[in-house]
Order: sequence, then C-alpha cells, then structure tokens
Amino acid sequence: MTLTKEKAEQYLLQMYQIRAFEEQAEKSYMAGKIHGTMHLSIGQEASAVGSISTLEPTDFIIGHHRGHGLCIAKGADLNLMMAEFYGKENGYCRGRGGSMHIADVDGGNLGANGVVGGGIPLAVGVGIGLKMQAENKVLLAFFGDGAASTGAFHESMILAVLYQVPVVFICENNQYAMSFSANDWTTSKKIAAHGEIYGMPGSTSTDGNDLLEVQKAVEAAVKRAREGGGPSLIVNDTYRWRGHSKSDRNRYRTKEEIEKWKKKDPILRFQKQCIGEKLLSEKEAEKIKDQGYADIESARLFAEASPEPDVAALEEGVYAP
Amino acid sequence: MTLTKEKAEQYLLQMYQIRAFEEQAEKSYMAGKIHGTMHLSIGQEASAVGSISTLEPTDFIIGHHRGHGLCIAKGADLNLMMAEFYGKENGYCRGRGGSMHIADVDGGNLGANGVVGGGIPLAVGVGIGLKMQAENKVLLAFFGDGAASTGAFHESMILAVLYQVPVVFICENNQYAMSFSANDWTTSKKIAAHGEIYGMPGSTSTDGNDLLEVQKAVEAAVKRAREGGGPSLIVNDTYRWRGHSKSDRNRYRTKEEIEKWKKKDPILRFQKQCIGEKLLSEKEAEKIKDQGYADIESARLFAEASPEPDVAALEEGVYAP
Amino acid sequence: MREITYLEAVREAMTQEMERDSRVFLIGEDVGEYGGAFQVSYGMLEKFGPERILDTPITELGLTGAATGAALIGMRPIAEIMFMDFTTLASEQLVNQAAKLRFMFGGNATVPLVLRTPAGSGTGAAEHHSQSFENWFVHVPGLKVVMPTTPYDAKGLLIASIRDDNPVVFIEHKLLYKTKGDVPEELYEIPLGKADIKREGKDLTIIATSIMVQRSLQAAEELAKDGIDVEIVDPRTLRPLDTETIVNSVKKTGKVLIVHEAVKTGGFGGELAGVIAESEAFGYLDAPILRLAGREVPIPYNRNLELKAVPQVEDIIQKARELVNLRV
Amino acid sequence: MREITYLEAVREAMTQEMERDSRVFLIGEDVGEYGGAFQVSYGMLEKFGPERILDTPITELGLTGAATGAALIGMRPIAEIMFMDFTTLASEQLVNQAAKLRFMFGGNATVPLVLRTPAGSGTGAAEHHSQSFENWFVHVPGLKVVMPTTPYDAKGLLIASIRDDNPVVFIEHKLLYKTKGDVPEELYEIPLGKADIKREGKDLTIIATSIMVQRSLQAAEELAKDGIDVEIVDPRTLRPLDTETIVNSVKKTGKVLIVHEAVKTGGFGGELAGVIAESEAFGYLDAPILRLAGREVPIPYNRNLELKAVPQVEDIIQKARELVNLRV
Ligand SMILES: Cc1ncc(C[n+]2csc(CCOP(=O)(O)OP(=O)(O)O)c2C)c(N)n1
Ligand SMILES: Cc1ncc(C[n+]2csc(CCOP(=O)(O)OP(=O)(O)O)c2C)c(N)n1
Ligand SMILES: [Mg+2]
Ligand SMILES: [Mg+2]
Repeated sequence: MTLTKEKAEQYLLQMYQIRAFEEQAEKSYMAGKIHGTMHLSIGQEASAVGSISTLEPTDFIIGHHRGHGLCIAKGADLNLMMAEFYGKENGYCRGRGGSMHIADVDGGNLGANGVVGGGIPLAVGVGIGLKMQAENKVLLAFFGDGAASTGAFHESMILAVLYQVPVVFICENNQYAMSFSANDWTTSKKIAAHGEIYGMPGSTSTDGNDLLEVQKAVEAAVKRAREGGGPSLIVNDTYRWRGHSKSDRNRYRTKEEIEKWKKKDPILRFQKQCIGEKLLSEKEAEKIKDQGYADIESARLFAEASPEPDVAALEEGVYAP
Repeated sequence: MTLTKEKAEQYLLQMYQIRAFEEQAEKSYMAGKIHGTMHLSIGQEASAVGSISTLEPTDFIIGHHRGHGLCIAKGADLNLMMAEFYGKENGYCRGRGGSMHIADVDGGNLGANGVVGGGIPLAVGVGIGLKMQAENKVLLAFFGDGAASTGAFHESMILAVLYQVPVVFICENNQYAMSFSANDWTTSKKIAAHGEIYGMPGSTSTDGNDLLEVQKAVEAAVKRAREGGGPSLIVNDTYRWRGHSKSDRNRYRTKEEIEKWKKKDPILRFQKQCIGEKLLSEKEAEKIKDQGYADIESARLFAEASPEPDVAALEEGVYAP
Repeated sequence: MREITYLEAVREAMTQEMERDSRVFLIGEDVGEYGGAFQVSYGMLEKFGPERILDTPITELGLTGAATGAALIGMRPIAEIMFMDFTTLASEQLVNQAAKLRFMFGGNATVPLVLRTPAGSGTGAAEHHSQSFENWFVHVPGLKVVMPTTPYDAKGLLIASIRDDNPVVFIEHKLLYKTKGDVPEELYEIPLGKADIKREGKDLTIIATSIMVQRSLQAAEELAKDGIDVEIVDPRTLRPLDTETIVNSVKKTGKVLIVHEAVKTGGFGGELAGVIAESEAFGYLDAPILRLAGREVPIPYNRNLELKAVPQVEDIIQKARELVNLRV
Repeated sequence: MREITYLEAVREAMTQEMERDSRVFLIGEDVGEYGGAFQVSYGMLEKFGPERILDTPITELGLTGAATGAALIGMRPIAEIMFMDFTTLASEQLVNQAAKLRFMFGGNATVPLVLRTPAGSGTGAAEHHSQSFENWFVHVPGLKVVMPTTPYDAKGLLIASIRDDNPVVFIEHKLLYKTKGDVPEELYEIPLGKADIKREGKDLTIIATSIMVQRSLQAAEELAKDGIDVEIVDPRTLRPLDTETIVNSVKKTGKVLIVHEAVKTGGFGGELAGVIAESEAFGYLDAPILRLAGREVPIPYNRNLELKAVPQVEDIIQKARELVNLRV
C-alpha cells in the first residue's frame, strides 16, 4: 500500500482519536463519572491503526480487553463508543458491555473481550464461517502477549491451521501481562516462532510502534488469507504507557523503562515520517491532532448527555426471540 | 546405561508381561467379565519400558488412559493391577478406578487419567513439589499425541519451563488420537520442535519401538532433570496395534498399515538385539516370554478370586477425614 | 409409525436439518470417519463431506469457541463434546462467550449454537466419563438446556434447538442411545420450554429427567400393582422450565418426588424443589418434597458400585412408597 | 480486639500458615510483585520469596492442575484464580482431578488444596468479572466449598481450609475486601461445615451467603423497626452443609427466605430449598420457601443495571415483608 496524503491524514487522525479517547477515559474515570475499570492502549496506537488499515470495510476484527484503539481503527462511531464507555443506553451495547465489551457486529467489530484469550477460539469460528460463506472476507484477531500463554491460544492455532481459515492473528506484545513480563516468560519472545511450527508460514514480528511496518506485515497476511492461503500470526512489539488498569501500582517496572518507551511514541514517529516525506506539513499535522481531540470532546458531550438505561429493561436481550 | 544380562531379562520380561496383560484384558472383556472400556497398548511396550527403566524406585510417573504398560514398567504388583482391572476390592483402587485410573501413589505411580491431557498440569505440580522437597526425585509424565493439541499441554509446558521442574514429558505418539491422524494434524510431527521453543533444549523424538533408543534419550533427560537442569520433552514414535478402544471400527486406517507396523514389533526387536548381542539365548528368551504370560495368568486367577467391593462402602474415600 | 433408536433420531435430526439449511454444520472430535464415539454421526461425513462435518483434534475449548464464533456471523453450528465430563474444558467459551455475547452486545448479536453432549453413567467408563452437569448450565442465563428422554423427543427437540437463535446445551444419555420408539420421518419441532406428562396419575407426581423418566415409568408400573397411581412429568427443557405444568401436576397430586441422575447436592432437583416450594403448589403439598438423585460420590468403575451410585428402578419404587406414606 | 479488613484477614491467614508450615505455598497470576489483582497477597513475595509465592502467566487450567499435583505429593498449595469467572477455565482440573483423585485411587491419595477466588458483582467490571459459581462446585463430591462473610470468619475458615486434607474452594467477595471487623492476631480455626447464626430472631429465618449476610443484617435492622424479628443463618461452608442449624432455625421461625447473589435459577438457593423441603422442618413451615437471588441476566456494566441485577438491602426488606404476610 503506498501512503497517500489522504491515508496519512486518516491514520494520523485515528491515532490521535485513540490517544484522545484514552486520555478522556482516564479523566472521566478520575472525575468519578465512570464506574469500573478500564485498560488504556496509549502507546499502542500504531499497532491498531497499522493493522486495521489493511482491511476492507466489510472485513472483521475481534478484539481484547485493551480494545478502544481497535474499535476506533475499525471506524467506530465515536459517540456511540463513548456512550458505551459511559454505560449509556445509546452506547454500542446499550450500556450493558462497557469498556471491555464494546462491539459493533454490523460494522464488523466482533467485540472486545474480558477474558484473556477469550476471543481467539471465537476467531477460528468466524474464520470457519467466513470460509463457508465464501465472500472473501477476512478477520483480524487481536490479543495480548499474555493471551499467548493460554490453552485457548494453542488449541485455536491448531484449529486455524487445520481449517485454513482466513484469519490473521495479531499478538499485541506490549511487554507485560499485568505484571508478568514478556522477558521473564520464555515463550513470549518466541510467539512468532510458534506460529511457524503450528504451520503458519510467514509468521513474523514487527516493530509495533512503526505504523508502516505493521501495515506491511499485516497487509501481506491479509492478502494471503483472502486468497485462501490460510492463517498467519503476527506479533507487534509495543508498550503500554499506562498501568495495566486502574488497580496497577506499577511496581514491576521502572520509570526509566516507561520513559524510554515514551520516546518511541508511535504517533509522533508516524507524524514525523509524514512530514519528512512531505505528505503533511507541521501545521496540517497540528490540525489533525486538534481534530482528533475535538472529535473526542464532542463524543464526551454526546455521552454525558445520553440517557441511562431503563432499569425496568434489565432482562432484555438475554435471549433472542 | 549398559545393557547387562540382568537388565535384558528384566526389560524383556516386563514387555511380555505388558503384552500378556493386554491380551488377557481383551480376552476377559470378550468373555464378558469386564464391564466398561479399555485402551490397549500392544505395540507400544518399548516406549513404556525403555522410558521407565531410567528411573530410581523412588521416582514418579504419571500416566494416561492407555496406561497398563506404564504401570507394569513402574513395577506394579500384577495381582493388584489385574484385580483393579476387574473392579475388585483388593485392586489398587479398591475397584473404584478401573483400567483408566490405576494408581499406586506410594509406589510412585500417580495414576492413569481418563481426561486426555489431564495428567500434564498435574505433572507440573508434582515437579514443583519435588523441587521444593529437594530430594532429587524426578517425574516422567506420559501422554499421547492427541494430548499435545490440548490447551492443558501448552499451559503446562510454559509453567514447567518457568519453574524448571524436574519432569520429563514423554509424548507417546502412536500416530492416532482415536481416528485423528498425526499426519493430518500439522503440529504433531513437530511436537519436539515445540519443546525447543518452549525452552526445553534437547527436546527430541525417538524410534519409540526401539527400547534402547528410547532409554538413551530419556536417560539423558532424567539426568538433566535430576541435576536441576529443568524439564524436557521427548516424543516416542510408535503405533497401537489394536483399535482405540472397544468402540473402534478401524475405519480410518488400512490393514496394510497395521501389518507394516506389526513387523516392527518392539518386543521381538529387543529380543533379537539381546540374542544378537549374546545377552540371551533363544531358549532363555522363550522362557522369559512364558514367565510373562504365566505371571499374568496367575494375576488373572488372583483377580477372579478376589472379592467385589461392598456396596455399603460406596461413599468411603470421597473425603479425607 | 416407524420405530428408530434415540441415536438414530439424533442423527436424523442433524441430517435433515443439514439438508434443509446450508448454514448448519457439525464440529467435534472424531465426528467424521469414526462416526463419533457413540456412532451418532456415522455416515454423515460421506453425505456432507469434510466441509460440513468438521473433525477436530482434542480441543474442547477451541472447538466450542469455534462453533460460537461461526454462530456469531450467521452460521448454525452443532458442536459435539464427546463426553459431558469434558464440558469442564469447554465451559469458558460456552458460559462466558456463547451465553453472554448477545446481552453483552446490547442485544445486537445472535448465537444460534447447539452443543450436544452425552451424559450419564452405566457404561463402566468410571469417574471421567460418566458425569451429569446439566445444572451448571441451567445456572447460566443466556443458555437453554434440553434433555430428551425418548427418540421422539430427541428428534423434535434437536430440530427445535438447531432452529433456535440461542445457544442450546443438548444433553443426550448414553444408555438411551439404543432405546427405540416411534419417530415420524418428516421434520417436526417440539417447542423448547414445554414439559411433557409422560404418564398421568393422581397419587403422586414424579418429576424426572433423561433416563430417570424411563426408570420412573418402570417404577410406576410396579407401583400401579399396589394401587399407587403415579404421574410422571418430564420437563424436557430444563431452561427455560415449564413451571406451569409442574405446578399443576403437584397441585393435583399433593406429593412430589424429584428424580435425576446427577449428584443430588447442588443439582437440578434443588431448583425444582425451590420452584415448587415458592409456588402456589406449596399450599397443596401434603408431604415433604423428596429428591432421589445421584449419591455424593464420583461414579465408580465397579459395576455394582456404579449401579448403586445413581437411582435405579427399585430405588424409585422404594422412595415413592415412602412418600405415599408420608404426611405433614 | 484488633480490627482489620477482610482482605487483611485473608492475607494474615495465608501468611501465618506459611510461617507455620513450610509445605504451604501460594500460586497464581500476579500474586507476587503486583500483590494480586486486589492486593490480597501484597507483601508476601518479599516475605517468602519467589520459591513460595509463584507468579504464573495466564494459565488457569495449568496453575490449578499444578497446585493439585503438588498437593498429591504432600504439599499444601493455595491457588488463586483472579476472578471466579475464570474458574470456567480451571474446572477440568478442579472437578475431574482434584475432587476425584482420592476416591478414584481407592482412598489412597490426599489432595490438600485450597483454591481461593473472588466472586461477585458491584465493581463495574461487567459480564466477565462478576460471576458467582459456588453452586457449580457444591455439586461436586470431593470438594468443599467455603464462603466467608466477615473478617473473623475469613481468617478462621481459611486457616481451617489450608489445614483440611481435601480440596477446598474458598470464595471471597470483592466488595467485602475492605470491610472491617475484629480478628484475633493468633491462629485459630473455624471448623468447616459449621453454620453461624449471625443474628437471632423469631419471626423469620433468612439464610444468606457471603455479602448477602451483610445486606440481610442491614435489612434486619430496618425490619426490626417494624417489629419483624429476623434470624440470620450464614452457612459459611456450603459443602458440607450444616443442615442441622438450618433446619432448627426454620423449625423455630416457620418461615424462610433464602438470599444469595448468584443467579437464582440453578443456584445454591435451590439446594437450600430442597434441603428444607425434604427435612422435618417442612412440617413447621407456615409459608412457602422464598428465594431472592441474582436476576436471570449476565452482570451488566451500567451501574444502575448492575445494582438491579443482584439483591440489595431494599429488596431483602421487601421480600421479607412479603414473606411475613404470607400464610399457607
Ligand atoms: C482468563 C483470564 N485470566 C486473567 C484475567 C485478568 N487479566 C486481565 S488482563 C490481564 C493481562 C493480559 O495480558 P496481555 O494479554 O498481555 O494483554 P495486555 O493487558 O498487556 O494488553 C489479566 C491477567 C482475565 N481477564 N482473563
Ligand atoms: C479431554 C478429552 N477429550 C476427549 C476424550 C476422549 N478420548 C479418549 S482417548 C482419545 C484419544 C487420545 O489420543 P492420544 O492422546 O493420542 O492417546 P492414544 O489414545 O492414541 O494413546 C480421546 C479423544 C478424552 N478422554 N478426554
Ligand atoms: Mg501484554
Ligand atoms: Mg495417540
């Protein structure tokens, strides 16, 4: 995919929207407007946007608990998304799902998931269905490095290869599963190597903070999947700047480490690339950033003005009629 | 380990005992003396005896549903074992466990298991305990090729490596998980390669019908485990001659394939080696064989003469006092 | 009408639905060439090919999730778990995903999944191949739970389950597979959530599930000889439960015995007792609500112990006699 | 006496037992440096080192099996599952292995394992982090199931659980973690299988578990103002159940309301109803047995919906009033 001005603007805008969404989420939480917990993907924006930019609108994604960025990259309506984050009736899930379960089945977003590894077996099944439906659609299935240790991952890789499903599995390796370091854990750094053994040729890892590198790897895998070449496994190496969730006291890592990774900010990096290649001017980039934050601000206003669910309707939606 | 005459006799006797036990099991079943199902390991005797011959008596094994051979190789009392197979009160498990659950915790046999992959996580824990108890004991953990596809396997390999447990994981790859062929399934032939990636250097596969080759591989792994060098994964390639269980109609494989493998009979092969190396004469071998069958015949008599459990005692043994 | 076995009824329901609806497919361990551990899907591979009869390696969690994912985008999978004991491995995907996706997504998702699995003891397969966990899944909003007793019910309920837009746990019983009964050749549905009165009577209501319905029917024949007239209610669907039929029966007889194979403590019998004891039937009871169910043990291997571990016909007779003589 | 929180009581029980007995160790996700998702094990890594505080990657099945295997050879592990929702991933090892090894091996094995896990809603964590599955494990012979309500009970019951030679599922409640109460500094055991009457009363028995005991106590204060005198029985151990204390209380008051947070259908309330309805207390009942429990929904995210999904103090008051006015 060659990077056009239009694409550059789109990617940068999406990344700023993600950053702004997460910052707003944090603020809303701090202000006591949000109950519950949340998992912020600040620092991981290039993995979401780079990966999902390779899809057609009719393709699918399936996400994980740290999924806000994935939703936005898949083109979520920011108002509905923020409203869901606020638990409001006109959110994507009528306030039933919240941060960890935002989904838009019609829009091809098959949902975040509160269970680590919970989305991976689902992805295999979506792949089986897509193959049977024979419309050449593909699925990107996201999960974290922690999820790669689950039995769900192993069983799913085996099934995915067996049925040659049109799925690209994307491991967003942000170096930690809560406090559990990818470096402690002997398999994490070898996730892509596992992919080869499962029978996914071309499984690879990327600098997940480099949008274009991510895009290139995922693009090739999507193409292969779409052409019937079966699944792939791609590991995007990245980092979460914030704690795991609101309960995190960051005891397991150093400030220096966090600072080191902040210097590799995927947004600034992409912005510089675009400016360097004259696709965008400094000023244009600044405008895009402002736009991203403004979009989120208006989503916040929408969400805050939105109605609460009616408690009398609690039992709706459990069963299909 | 150099093969002495004494060892040669012992191994050959154990293999004949296993063969005879399985044949007797089948006969008893056909005669309607046994209720339930069973899984015969005829053709896999070298894997059991070769592997377990590397252990000290104080070491442990943990088995799987096709576990008769493992019990015998670990030195089970044939009477108690046959009585358990018959579901009798003086069987190893007082008739509660039967074929799929024979265990002798005091004798270091931590049991067969009806759940495919069910013993693998247990093995990690035994390894953790052995390490804490610091008595330099090791555990051999057996499972089939089918079990290697389970989530339990993946999670256990990761944990085993993380805690560097003194466990040798032995995959008895008999080419099928029921009808599911190891050749269909892209990961099976690569199980040992997985082991490397999990972080078990020296993971390897053997000709599982060659007792001495199996022994050599397992011996090295046991030594490493005992010296604190951590877990290993060894795949013994072998074949089950009989159907998966009594419900098997053998639709998924050809008679020719079975015949081909029968020619690789692990017992005759070892016997020939011993005779060739002048450790045993034809006649001695013949006597050992007769001994093996005679031992099983007397176990049968013991089992058949043994009392049934008292149904009034049904609820005993569920809880420890 | 034509007689076929329960097993054939299950196979026929799957086959006919697969012929009718190309979105239906079967996924499970050894469901292809092997025909399933109990031969339920024997012959289906030849008929539908490997694209619609998906043999899996041993991956209970993976295959249940895969079926759920396929359902989420409009397919109608039937997943088979070879023994109910192994639903312990599948329950995360079944309970957290399949059961909840619709609600969690604000009603904007549909998961038309059937998870078939055989439960029960009596085959000598011991502790790991004999359990009955129906009440686990009854406890999960978003799931439906079906337990057919006769070949007729098996076919009609399975067709209804496949056509239902919700995840259905469809629990077969190994010892029923070879039982025979009249079954129409054509497709028909038995609505989920509708109990069946398997025998009318006036002295005593037995509410039984799965194989215990058959044993209760036998017990009732014996009891009839003593002039005890038993009514037998088979809920057929455990979730949603047809409370009305149950309550009406208890109101009529004033006495109720609940019989199931699963372990008594924490089992579905408690739910039934709870439903009756909080209903208007409570006022009509003229004896305690009795439960006869699996003993508080894992299912043992030995044949005599195994038989003793779950209710047999004699146990039902005895308990029913006891109940008839009880008064508050 | 010294006041500490429920969370501190749990930590203190683990710490003191680990000091006393070198066979005891803790294994779970993020139980080390992170201190556990709820900080229950905070500080224990420094005290006992990584040899006895085993941090695991995300491997619920693996770690539960590992704890079970260690128990089988004489260790006394405490395994932590971060949220009870994820016991769905661990249940094969817990139910098929830990619970059954002893019986299956003819009584020749001992599995002194404690599996600790927090259940319950109220933290806004939605469908996948809020469930209560206690009745699943009550349904499994071989397991014991404990649900402490107060800091005092938490410490004494956990110590007894660690010393018990059987696998114990020890269910904490997230909303109780910060509640305070008197707790002795020394080691003490509260025997498993012994209920506690948390409040004596004569008009009505409430049997409640976990956080519902606290809510029932609050409700009882309100009801007392109207002259309704409530007795509150806290079973504390759900398996084995102290049937005697329950039956005696119901015989005394003649009315019983069962309150738990888990979904009503298929829940432990059914078991309690069954136990009462089949006991001699049945003859003493002068109203139906009522159950107040979780609604038939997954736990939703929105705060108001979440509150509505499980019994609150007002709901208990209302239901108790209803019961007082009921007569057969
Ligand atoms: C099965 C399961 N176990 C534990 C948890 C608790 N938990 C939530 S996120 C998380 C860490 C996940 O790590 P990773 O997959 O690397 O994703 P990240 O949070 O780093 O994005 C854990 C342990 C869970 N949600 N699901
Ligand atoms: C978790 C689980 N799933 C399915 C089964 C049914 N089953 C019993 S043995 C078996 C095949 C096992 O294959 P493998 O591990 O290769 O061992 P083998 O039988 O070939 O010795 C299956 C599917 C089971 N016992 N446990
Ligand atoms: Mg991570
Ligand atoms: Mg095999």
